[in-house]
Amino acid sequence: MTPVATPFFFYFLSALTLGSAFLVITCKNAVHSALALILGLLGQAGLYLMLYAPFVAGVQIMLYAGGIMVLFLFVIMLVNLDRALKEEQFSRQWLAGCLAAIILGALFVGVLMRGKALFPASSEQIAEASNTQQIGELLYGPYMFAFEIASLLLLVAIIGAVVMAKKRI
Amino acid sequence: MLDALTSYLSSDTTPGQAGNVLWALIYILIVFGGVSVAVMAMNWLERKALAHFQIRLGPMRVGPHGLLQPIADAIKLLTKEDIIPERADRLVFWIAPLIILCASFAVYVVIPFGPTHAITDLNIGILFMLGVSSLSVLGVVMAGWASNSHYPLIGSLRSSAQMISYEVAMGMAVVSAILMTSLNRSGTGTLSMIGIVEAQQQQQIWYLFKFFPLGFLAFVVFAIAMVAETNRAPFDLPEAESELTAGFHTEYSGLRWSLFMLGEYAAMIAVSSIAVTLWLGGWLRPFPNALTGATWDLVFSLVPGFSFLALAAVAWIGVIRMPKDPYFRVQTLGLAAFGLLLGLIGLVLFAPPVRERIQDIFWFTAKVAFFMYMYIWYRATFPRYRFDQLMRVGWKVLLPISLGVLIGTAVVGVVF
Amino acid sequence: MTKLKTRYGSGVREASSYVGQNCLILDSSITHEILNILCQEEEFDYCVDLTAVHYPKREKPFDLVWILYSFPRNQRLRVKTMLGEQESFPSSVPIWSGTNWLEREVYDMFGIRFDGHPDLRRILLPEDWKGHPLRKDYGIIEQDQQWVQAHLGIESGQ
Amino acid sequence: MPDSTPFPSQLELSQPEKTFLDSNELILNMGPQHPATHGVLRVILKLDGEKVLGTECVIGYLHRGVEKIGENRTYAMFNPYVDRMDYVAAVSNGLGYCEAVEKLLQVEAPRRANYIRVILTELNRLASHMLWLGTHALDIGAMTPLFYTFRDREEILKIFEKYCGARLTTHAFRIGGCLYETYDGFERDVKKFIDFVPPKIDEYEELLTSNRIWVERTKNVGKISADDCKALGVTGPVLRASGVKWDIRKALPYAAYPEFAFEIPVGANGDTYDRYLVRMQEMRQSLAIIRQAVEGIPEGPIMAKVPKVMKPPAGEVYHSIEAPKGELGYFIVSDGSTQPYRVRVRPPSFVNLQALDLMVRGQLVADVIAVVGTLDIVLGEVDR
Repeated sequence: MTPVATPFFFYFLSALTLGSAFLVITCKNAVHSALALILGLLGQAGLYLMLYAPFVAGVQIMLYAGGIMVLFLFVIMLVNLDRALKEEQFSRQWLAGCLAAIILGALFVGVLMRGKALFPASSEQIAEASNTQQIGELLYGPYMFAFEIASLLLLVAIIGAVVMAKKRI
Repeated sequence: MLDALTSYLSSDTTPGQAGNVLWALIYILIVFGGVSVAVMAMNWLERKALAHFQIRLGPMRVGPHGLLQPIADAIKLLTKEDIIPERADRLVFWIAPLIILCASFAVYVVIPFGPTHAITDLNIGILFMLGVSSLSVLGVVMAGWASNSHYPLIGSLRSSAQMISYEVAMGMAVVSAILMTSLNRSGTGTLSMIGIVEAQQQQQIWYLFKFFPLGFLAFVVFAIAMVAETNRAPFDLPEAESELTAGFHTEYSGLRWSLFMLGEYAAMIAVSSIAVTLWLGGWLRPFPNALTGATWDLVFSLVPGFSFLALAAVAWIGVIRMPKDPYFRVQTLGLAAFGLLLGLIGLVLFAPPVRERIQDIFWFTAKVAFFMYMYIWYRATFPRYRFDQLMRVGWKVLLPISLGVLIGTAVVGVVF
Repeated sequence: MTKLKTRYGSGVREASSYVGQNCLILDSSITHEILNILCQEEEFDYCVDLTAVHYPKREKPFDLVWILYSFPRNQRLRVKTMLGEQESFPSSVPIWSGTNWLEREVYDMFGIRFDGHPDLRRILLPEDWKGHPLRKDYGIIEQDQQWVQAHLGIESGQ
Repeated sequence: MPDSTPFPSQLELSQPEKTFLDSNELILNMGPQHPATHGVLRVILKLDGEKVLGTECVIGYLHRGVEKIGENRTYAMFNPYVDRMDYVAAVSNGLGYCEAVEKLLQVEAPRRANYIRVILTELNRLASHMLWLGTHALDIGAMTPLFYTFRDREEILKIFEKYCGARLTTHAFRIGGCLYETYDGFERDVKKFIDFVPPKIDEYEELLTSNRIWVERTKNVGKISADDCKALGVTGPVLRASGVKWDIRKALPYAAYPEFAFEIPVGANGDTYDRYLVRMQEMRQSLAIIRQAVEGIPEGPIMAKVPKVMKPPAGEVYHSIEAPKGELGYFIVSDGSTQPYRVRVRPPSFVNLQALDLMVRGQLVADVIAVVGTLDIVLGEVDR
């Protein structure tokens, strides 16, 4: 597949992601925040596509935008929003927040300055068509242990959630 | 310019893969236009078929046998007052139908109507389809919430719970079909929609019959889950008319409501296309493995033309049976013209160059049409499930079956 | 019936039978007790109906009428008692839970109050309606004009 | 989203302020404009998720003061009004009223009149049950039976129309007998009909009785025990489905019913499925009664000697019949004048509707629909 108008799409998707991320924290209505978050996640999926990682993009859409965010919305809608609206949006933690933002920003700047040297030289071009297969081979090959640990963790979380929910019935 | 147009025709890839923007646009227009027409036809067909199931006639007034009814409906919906409830969340209320519409139309980007008749062929095709169609849940949830009313809220909660639950079983069934592709001679599997059909061609078997009964079971699970996924009877709880008036779109009217309907029918066609692609051999004609040879190819390539001629004949029988009263003259003429149109299409389909390129689309459409008819049939026959029963079917019946099929497919695939 | 008469003496005013239907006219003070006995001991386990009749000229203007039925005996019995204008009557919901709405209807239509009723509100007419339509002094075309004006926004419902 | 209009009620609908996460109780207002409440019934549901914590019926939207009208009309003039209560079983209503007044007048309808009455009333029971089946199935989501039952009910209405000129509110009977002699071919029409219907009933049963979804939707839904039925005064098919073999046609017979052999179908569990089966059986039993009646219809007068101006002697009478919905009773007090002093209608729908709360507590919203349908209420009769 030949890429079309790459710089345009890159800046467009980045702006979309950043803009919606900003909306997430500024929207007064929690549902609007969640919707902005979905937009952000979709923008991210587009960025993954541009990185020649279609599988990750697909999973991003399916799991984050289609699955997890629906649950988010679910919870937000069941919660009484009227009170949330009355609450002060920016609480007194803004100092700590600023601090965290500065540290994170410093980290980013540092990474940018040191440049490519920080990353392993993995940028051998992966053939687009076999992308999915390679992810599969990596997950079930060298990273098998991490993969299994993650799935076990999720299983525990599921069981925990069921137990907690059952108590209330 | 003209060269660019015609040179593509002789190539054998999809416009998306060829990077041919112009043809991609043309394909998008054709596909989306075709889907819209199909939705209208489906609308008419559903009303007619359902009516005949129920010893009624259905629409008879607008055009001969109500053929123009969908157009009349469309005009009515477009000119209807568009009401937004006063305390609704206007922005979300406005976006929700668009999301559903976009989600169900975006899926068509990867649906292969033939080896080259797709807008594009993504190598994550099936993943893309599942992902994008799962986005329509968002629209449902938003519509229910934004209406600021109890019935839509309950409807949307039901709907999203239902869609998420059935997506799991559906995904498992799809994965078991994808596993089958990896067992072809080349040794690697594929997620591409075209690749899946080609794998079936190579293995010379529809996945419906592969590893019998595993493929069949997976297909059945998918066929049930897809009805639930599109909120159709007997899983139409979100829109359960007798309980929740109209579920999540209770407060919608006019254009916005019609967008929901358009989205729903488009989604029905889309999931049926997935089922056809994965299990029924996509665009492949019946018996490509057994009945081979030039003669059989010719015979099967003539079927589209003949079936259109048969439709034309039915229309002409209708013309003959019309009352001779002058009051019915316009209707009779209309039906005659319609029959003539069908006949002409049939004749065009006999022309060799058209025949070659069109027959894939025909077989694909015919298989999808079978599913569409099943949808109507379900609706006429079954009572509605209750919510807890629906969840039970989803989680306790379909999910275990599909998991078992998945494991079984893997085991059988490795062993044999 | 004779058994009841001996037990309660003058409280049982009259035990009669008209066109084959048994009727028991009781003093209002003992009616509730006898209803209880009828249900518990005499197996009148089904209260078919409870209604009232208004006789404005009488000293005690209301007749309360219970129609009882006994499944084991296959027998119907009517129990009547008289009630004054302002008098209330103990609710029979504890005896037959089905009299709940019937008592509400009697309250709605006649204005007779039932003590101990779990939810004594109007049932057929709106809650803020004035007047009790089945009383004889309530005319056939009479209605609560104020209510009509307030809720329907029209001058008159006539 | 709490409801803004406070209304006093047993459900304590005016909720206390909810905390941030504790908003799991939902008040849902079902009706009076709702496709599944069969008219203008309004049910306020208190829900926990989809589970029903309590219900409250708000009725009276169709209140026309039938009892008050009765006090201001002569006995004969009030007769057409009763048809407007249970308008899907108008013939039964008329039968009950006519028989009650006949008792008050101490006259008896002639035998032939009683046979005609039985035939029409049973036809009406069939029509009522068919209408019930169609709408009940539609509520549960099966659309198709509705059209089938309406097709077959049409045949009954045609017979009514031929007999008395009206299809729905027939006013078929008069005090003292019937006004109209049967039309030519009445017996042929009725016989044709009772041969025509059994395969149709089989057709309904084929669609529903063993349909898995139907069974799952109705089995163990809206259960009510026989004792609860008796205490609440619930009668008709609902009572019989709980296992009580009680039918006024057998227990306290009226009209010509003692002369016919028929069964009282009973259920065992008192759930929606049993009520469905009981009604289906009742339809077949009604056909058996009609067959016996139309085959043995005697010759003779159809009207007893009734004075033109009816002045029943002072007294009171309660008479009830087995209407399709349950016990339909008339309590009439006469003061010797031409108008009844008091007419009380004992409406089966009204009393049966009381059981709704008991039957749906702890079940799901969808079950409320099923139970409202299975109670077979007609709002014209509930509100009168």
